[in-house]
Amino acid sequence: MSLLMSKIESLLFVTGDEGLSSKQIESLTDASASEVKEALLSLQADYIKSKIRGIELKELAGTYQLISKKKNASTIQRLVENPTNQPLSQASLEVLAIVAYKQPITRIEVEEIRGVKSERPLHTLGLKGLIQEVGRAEGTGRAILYGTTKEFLNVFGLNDTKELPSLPEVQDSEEEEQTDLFMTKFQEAFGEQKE
Amino acid sequence: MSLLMSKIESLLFVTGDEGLSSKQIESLTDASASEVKEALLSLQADYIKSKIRGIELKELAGTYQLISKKKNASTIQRLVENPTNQPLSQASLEVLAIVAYKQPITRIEVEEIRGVKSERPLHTLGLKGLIQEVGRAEGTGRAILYGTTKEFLNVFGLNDTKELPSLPEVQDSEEEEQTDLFMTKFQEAFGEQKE
Amino acid sequence: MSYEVKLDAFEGPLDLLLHLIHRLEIDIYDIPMADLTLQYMEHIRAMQVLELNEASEYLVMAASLLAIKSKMLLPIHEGEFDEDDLSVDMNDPRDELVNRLIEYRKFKEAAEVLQQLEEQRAQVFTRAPSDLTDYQTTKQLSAFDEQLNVYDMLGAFQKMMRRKQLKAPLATRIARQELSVKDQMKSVYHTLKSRGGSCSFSELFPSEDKPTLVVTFLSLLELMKRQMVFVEQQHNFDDLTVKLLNGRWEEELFEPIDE
Repeated sequence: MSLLMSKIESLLFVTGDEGLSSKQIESLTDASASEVKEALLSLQADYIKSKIRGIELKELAGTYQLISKKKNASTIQRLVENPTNQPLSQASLEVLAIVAYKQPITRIEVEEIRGVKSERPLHTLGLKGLIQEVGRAEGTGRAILYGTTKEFLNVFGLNDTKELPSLPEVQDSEEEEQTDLFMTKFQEAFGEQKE
Repeated sequence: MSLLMSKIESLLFVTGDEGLSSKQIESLTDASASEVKEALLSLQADYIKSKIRGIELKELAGTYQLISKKKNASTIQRLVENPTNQPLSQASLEVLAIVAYKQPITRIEVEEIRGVKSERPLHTLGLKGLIQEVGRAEGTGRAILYGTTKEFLNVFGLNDTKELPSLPEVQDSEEEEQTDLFMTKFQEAFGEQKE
Repeated sequence: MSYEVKLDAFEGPLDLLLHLIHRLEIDIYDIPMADLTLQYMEHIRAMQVLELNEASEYLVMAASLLAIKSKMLLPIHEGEFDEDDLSVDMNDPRDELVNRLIEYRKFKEAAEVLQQLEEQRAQVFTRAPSDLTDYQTTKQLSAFDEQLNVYDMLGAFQKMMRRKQLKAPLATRIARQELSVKDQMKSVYHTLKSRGGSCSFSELFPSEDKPTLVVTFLSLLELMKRQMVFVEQQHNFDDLTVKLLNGRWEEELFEPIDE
C-alpha cells in the first residue's frame, strides 16, 4: 500500500493542476479500484494529520489534484506581488451564477432574469474560460446556449456542478399557502379556472 | 519547526519546476538562515525515509525544488507514454498561445512573458509542426522569430490567425472605470476623441 | 445626497429596486408602489445627470412601475366590471414584478455564494504540470493526433496568468511596472527623432491600450518638464504638434526618475 501511495503522490505531483481521475490512476499503477480508493484516502488522511506536510489532496473538476494547505495561504500569498487574476466583477458573478444553475441557457434568458444587457459579462466569462457554448437553442434564432466549463469548477473549487450549493428557496411558504387558499376559495366561488 | 517545514513544502510545491533559493524561503517565511537550512534538511530526510512519499527535495545551484521520486520513474514514464494522458502539455500550450498571439516572436520574448525557460516547448511545438521559424530579428543576436504554421490553423480549425478570439483583459473593470474617468478628463482637456 | 454614492454599484433596475426595498424596509410581497416608484424615479433622475449607458433599461422599468402604480389606483366599483376587468382584478398588478425580483434575488445571492467559493479556492494553490519532455521520445514528440480547440489554448493562457501571480519574487525588481515612464520617454523621443523632430500629438498615441496611453501622456509631460520637447498649437482646436528640442538622448539625464 505504501508503495502505491508513493506512486500516486508522484503522479499527482507531476500532473499538477491537470490532475488524474481514479480510473487513470488505476491504469497507470495496475492497482484495483478499491486499492486506489484506499490509497487516496490514506494519503488524504496523512496530509491532514501530519503537521510537516504542506500539501493536501482534493477532488477538483473531476480529477484528484494536490493543492497547497489552506493554513499556509498567507505564506504563499506573499509570493503574489501583483495579482494578474482580478476577482470577477459583480455583473460577471451574477451572469455566471445564472449560467451555472440554469445551464444550458441563452443570452436572452440571462438578460430576462437580470433585467439588463449581459453581452459583455458573457463575453468576459467566455474569455476567462468559465463558460462555453454548449449548443444551439431550437427555434428560429438558434441562439447560442451557454454552460460552465471545467475551468469554472476549478476556479470555484468544485468537483462537479452538482456540488453547487442549492439555490436559496423562496422562504415565505406560509404566505404562499394563504394565497393558494384564497385562490381556491375564489375559484370555488366563481367556478372560474383562469390560467 | 514542523510549521516551517509545512510552509516550505507548500512554497516549493506551488513554485513547481522553478524552485526557490534558501534566501527567498527565508524572506517568505520570516525564518532565519539556520532555521530554513534545518527545515530543508529535515524535509529531505523525511522524503527519503518515508515510504509513502512520492516526492524528493533536490538542490541545484542553490535552488531548492521538489521532484518526483526517482524510484517511481517507470510510473511517470507510463503517464507520458499513454497518449490519452498526454495532450499537448500545459507548457507547450502556453508557448503556443503566446506565439499565436504575439507572432513573430523570439524565444527570449516568450520567456519574458512566461517567466520560465521555454526552449523545450518551442522545440516540441516545432517537431509537431505547429510553429516554425518565420525570420530573424533585427539586431546583434539575429534571434529566430517564431510564428504559427498552416498545420496550426488546421488543428485549431481556423482560416486565419485573425480569427483567434481576443485575449482577456488583465485589468478588472473597476480599474477600467477609473482609467475611463481619467481618459474622459484627458480627452476633455485635449479635445482628443480617440475611439 | 445619498444617491450619488451608490449608483454605479447597481447591476440594473432590478438590483436598484431590491436595494430600495431593503433600505425602505418594504415587504417584497406587499410593495407600496407609490413610495417605491417615487424613490426609484429620484434615483433615475440622479443617474440621468451621470448619463449612464444603461439608462434606457432603467427607464423601461420606470415606465412599468408607473403602469403598475396606476393600475392599483384604478377604482373598482362592484358590479361594474366585465370579463376583461375581472382578469386584471384577479391578478395583483404587482405579481409579475415581485416574481421577477424574487427570481433575480435568488441569483444575486447565488453570486455571493460563488464569490465566497472563489475566495476560498484562492486560498489554495496548485502547480503547473511538470515538464515531462525528458521522458518522451522524439517519435512521441512529433506525433500529433489531438483534438484541440482555441479554448484549450485560452485555458492554458489563463492557467499561466494564474501561475504567474506566484512568480513575482523570482523575477527581477525592474519588471514590476510593465511600462515605465522612462522607457516610454525614450520611445517618444525615438518616434520624434524618426519623424524628423516633430509630429502630431495624436501620432504619439497609437496604442489603444489605456495604461499605455496614460504612461505615454505622463512621459510626454516629463519630457516637457525637462525641456526635451515642446508642444505647440497653430490654431484653436488644431491637433497639437510636438517638437523635439534636444537632439541627443543622454541616458544619465533620466536616472533620477522615480517610478
